[in-house]
Amino acid sequence: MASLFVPAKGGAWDIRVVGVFALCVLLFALLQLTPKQYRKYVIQFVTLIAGLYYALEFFWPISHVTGPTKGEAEGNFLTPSMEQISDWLTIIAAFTVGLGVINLSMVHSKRLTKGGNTAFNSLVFFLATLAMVVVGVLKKSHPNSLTSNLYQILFDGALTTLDATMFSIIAFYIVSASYRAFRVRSTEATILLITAVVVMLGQIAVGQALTRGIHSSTLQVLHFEVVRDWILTLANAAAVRAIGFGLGIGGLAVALRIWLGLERGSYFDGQG
Amino acid sequence: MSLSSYLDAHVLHIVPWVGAICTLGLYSVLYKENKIFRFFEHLFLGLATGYMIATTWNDVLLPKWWTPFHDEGKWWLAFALAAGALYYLIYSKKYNWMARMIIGLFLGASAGQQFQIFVNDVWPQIYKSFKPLVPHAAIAAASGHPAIKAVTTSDAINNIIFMVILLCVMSYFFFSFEQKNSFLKGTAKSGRWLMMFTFGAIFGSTIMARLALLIDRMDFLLNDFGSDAFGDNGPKIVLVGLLALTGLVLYLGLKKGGDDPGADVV
Amino acid sequence: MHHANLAVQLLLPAFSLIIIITILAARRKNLFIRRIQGLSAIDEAIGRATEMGRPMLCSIGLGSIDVPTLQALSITSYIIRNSARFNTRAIVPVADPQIFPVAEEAVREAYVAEGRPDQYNPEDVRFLSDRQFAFASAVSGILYREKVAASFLFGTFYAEALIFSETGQQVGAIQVAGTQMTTQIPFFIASCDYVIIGDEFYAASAYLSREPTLLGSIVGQDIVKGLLLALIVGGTLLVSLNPVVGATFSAFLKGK
Amino acid sequence: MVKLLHTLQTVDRRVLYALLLLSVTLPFMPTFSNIKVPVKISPSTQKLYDTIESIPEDSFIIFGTDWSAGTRGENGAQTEALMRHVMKKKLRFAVLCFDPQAATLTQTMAEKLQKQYGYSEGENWCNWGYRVQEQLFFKALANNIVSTVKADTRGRAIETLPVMRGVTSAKDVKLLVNINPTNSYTYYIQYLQGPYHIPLVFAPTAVMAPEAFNYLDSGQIAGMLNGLTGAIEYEQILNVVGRATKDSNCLSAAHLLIIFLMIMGNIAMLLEKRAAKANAAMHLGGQV
Repeated sequence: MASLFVPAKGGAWDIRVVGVFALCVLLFALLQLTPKQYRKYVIQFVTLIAGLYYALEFFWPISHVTGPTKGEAEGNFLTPSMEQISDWLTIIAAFTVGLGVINLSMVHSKRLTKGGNTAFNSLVFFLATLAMVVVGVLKKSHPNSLTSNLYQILFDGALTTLDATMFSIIAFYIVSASYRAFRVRSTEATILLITAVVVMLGQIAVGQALTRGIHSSTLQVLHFEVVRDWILTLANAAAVRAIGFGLGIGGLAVALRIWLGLERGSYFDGQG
Repeated sequence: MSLSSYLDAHVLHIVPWVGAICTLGLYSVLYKENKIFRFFEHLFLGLATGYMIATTWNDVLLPKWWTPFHDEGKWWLAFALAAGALYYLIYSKKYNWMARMIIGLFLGASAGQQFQIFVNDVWPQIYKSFKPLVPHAAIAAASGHPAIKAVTTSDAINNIIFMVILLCVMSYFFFSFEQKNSFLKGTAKSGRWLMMFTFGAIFGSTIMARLALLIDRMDFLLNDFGSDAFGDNGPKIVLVGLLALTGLVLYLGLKKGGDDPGADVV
Repeated sequence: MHHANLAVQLLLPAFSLIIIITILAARRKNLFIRRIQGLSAIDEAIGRATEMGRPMLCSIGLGSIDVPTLQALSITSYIIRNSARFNTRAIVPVADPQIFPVAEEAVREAYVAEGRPDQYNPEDVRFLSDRQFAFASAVSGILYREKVAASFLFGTFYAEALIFSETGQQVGAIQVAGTQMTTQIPFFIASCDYVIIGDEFYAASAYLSREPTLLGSIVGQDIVKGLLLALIVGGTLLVSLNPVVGATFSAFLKGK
Repeated sequence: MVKLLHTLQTVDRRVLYALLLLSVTLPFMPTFSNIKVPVKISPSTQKLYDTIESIPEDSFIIFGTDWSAGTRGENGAQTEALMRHVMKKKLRFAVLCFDPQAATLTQTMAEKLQKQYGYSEGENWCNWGYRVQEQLFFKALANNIVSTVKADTRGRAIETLPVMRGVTSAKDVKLLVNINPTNSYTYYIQYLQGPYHIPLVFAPTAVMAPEAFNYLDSGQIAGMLNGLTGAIEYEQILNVVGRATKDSNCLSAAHLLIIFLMIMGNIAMLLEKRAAKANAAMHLGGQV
């Protein structure tokens, strides 16, 4: 088996690659012969095997094994193949980028042909994409001052600035949201309001100055920054942890249902 | 002058200008959705798409696939291309189910990894929740167990509070039976209130991080861009410009009053 | 932890088995699930969009092929199946190229299941960007320009959560949100009409579809949660009453 | 009156945005930027200060920055504060980045500060620039700094730079500084701090700080700045007015604005409710 997978050059490489594709086409043709009502089980089988690999790798008792690339490592008989398998999955997943690009191109080329204002924006979209692809790829394959300058303008000048700006818009939204939502309409809203204000006062200089007057050592626990730390480390941690338990078990249940083909009433039912 | 030498000389001035224009362009959406915002939105989207394609090629496909496949002669990597091609069959009515096969492979893989995710996320939280509720002195290490820290009275009180919050919030998340029992009803309700306590705290503490981002943008506009574009007095010039712009927006906003249809329907 | 220790090897399969058994056992019985207010509001929101004749936005968040995103897709399929009956358009923005084909399939399947395959418009499942804030700006653009009447935000959200919900608020959309990212819940509470919290997110598909197998899964999850609670109470009593035995017990769970 | 109260409850969002913009830009004005409201120094910040203070003058340290424009608001202020202290203490440092943007951003910052502290590039500090693959890089660096780093960002061989005199391997590095918005600081712990017992000080964003407290407790991190607050505290210890102190005023102003708005909204709502009730009672009285 191992002797089969040796790198090849020139014509030998060509033949082998063509062979692989021919084999795949044959395989697909054979699979296509699967009667419609059984296709669902084929898909479920693939899902089961993929999940089983990761589950076994995790649960199987560990011993010291030697992997091809990792050297001495702790794991079981499946561990050495992990790196290679994750590389393969990464490669296969990378090909899906094309699907996203096709979808974007379809939407925007339709707008482009329609004309008008939307067409202009779609043109901007295409030009920006093209510029970034060309400069991004050239910067790696032909590193010189021109590509690196252009990259700096597109990446540092435009893209990361746009990122940071969109991110910072949240500051504006947080103000309007807190102004509108934090009203003492119900017990819940009141609790929300009070803790938010206390925590806010605890983290700014002016807020800390407000309670600096309290000197008595027993009452120092009332300093805003102390209260804030107490809320964030103790009360917050307990509630977040409790929510986390439910989420963890919920996630596990969904995973089990998908893995074992027990999901019903949605796409994952997998009618094939 | 060629483009190359022009850029060499000016790139450090072009970058802040581009940055400032992009910043103001996106901020224009704060007044209302408009043509300028739309332009920058599409520019953003285009650059991000281009970047996605370039990095997928540069960082994944080139080093992990094309180089070993084509340059190093590892011909069996052609199987990866064939497997990836299956995805594209979703557009075919006849072969659509084969795309589901490759999707199924990834669904299975992510489901199988969930055990490890569960253990990494949840498991440590279980034994870290074992907190002593009664004070005791420190216990020295012995065979079979490490040294155990002393528990003071205030530790014990904090631990009791921790436990009560944990149990109340957990009791809220039982779904399969009606919480008729008045004790259970009480714990579930207080669990909800305790969560609001947490959410208020998260909100309050996140505000700072978000404001820091805005302050940084202002710092960029005033100091980085201002000094570069207008020299030493740049920050002041930009500040005055920004304030004038803000005043204008404020004036327009007040003149219109609260009748903006989308705004703040309480 | 890269591999299971002894405690995990014993307890985790046991937990999984409980959930699997309750799923299999539930195929016949009629099971109860308590009311989850935010989820009951979904139909109201669909109704509003239908009445106004404007589209809905169903975001599945930023996640790739992972469990939370698949759960979000399953909630989304339910929403689309319900809206398909009223001929209401649903826009599904996608942020990850790998989840994109899955989302496309799931949405088409939802229309097919309701007998309306012709209503499926491939351009409404829209890949926008895998870059967090480029995606956020594009979703904002959709919310503004399509005058969305109902916005459903289920899935993995980070900081952009507030951008979506505030923009939705500005255009007057009725908004229902739920995420497993606890840190974003407060922002949804501040600007959405209904928010589901914590693992209400994972109970949602059972609640909405009332499929016996899913309801069975909820029972199993409750049992496991009960066991976990008992384990924590037991461990706490142990470290309180006998610190040495307690420390040994935590060390067993922790592994080496 | 009721109408005014109602208006107060439903102020146009753009007015709120404008007020916020005012509150974060006005403190940049020279008149306001000298106001200093003292903050309480947290133990983790104090520890960081003490650690740097304990390093002998003229020691060589690695100054790792791994942030980009996205988190500049927090990490930028931290970098500036820490760099000031390092320059004040006359330590020799090399900038090391695992983020491409960090290399240029840190370079600009160092160039700006160096005049104030009499530093010059090549003499007292240098920039090793952007590197990839922390594990491999650190492993190689620990054994031989010159052959691993080779050249600085200006392409000069580092063995020719005066700042690198007497520095050959990890043993010659006296301190590690890392300003990092992600959890890749653990590589510093795994490959340098742990094996060679070089003290590591760390500056994360506020979001990442809770996780890092574990390492602080266990002593693997010798001191930590918690987000922007940490940077503000640090400038106060150093007694300088830098970026963080200016930011502190902006933060205080914006926080106070938000709290004020929350209170106003609530008062208006309660008053309106009361007025509506009184109105209804009057109305009811008329009917009966």
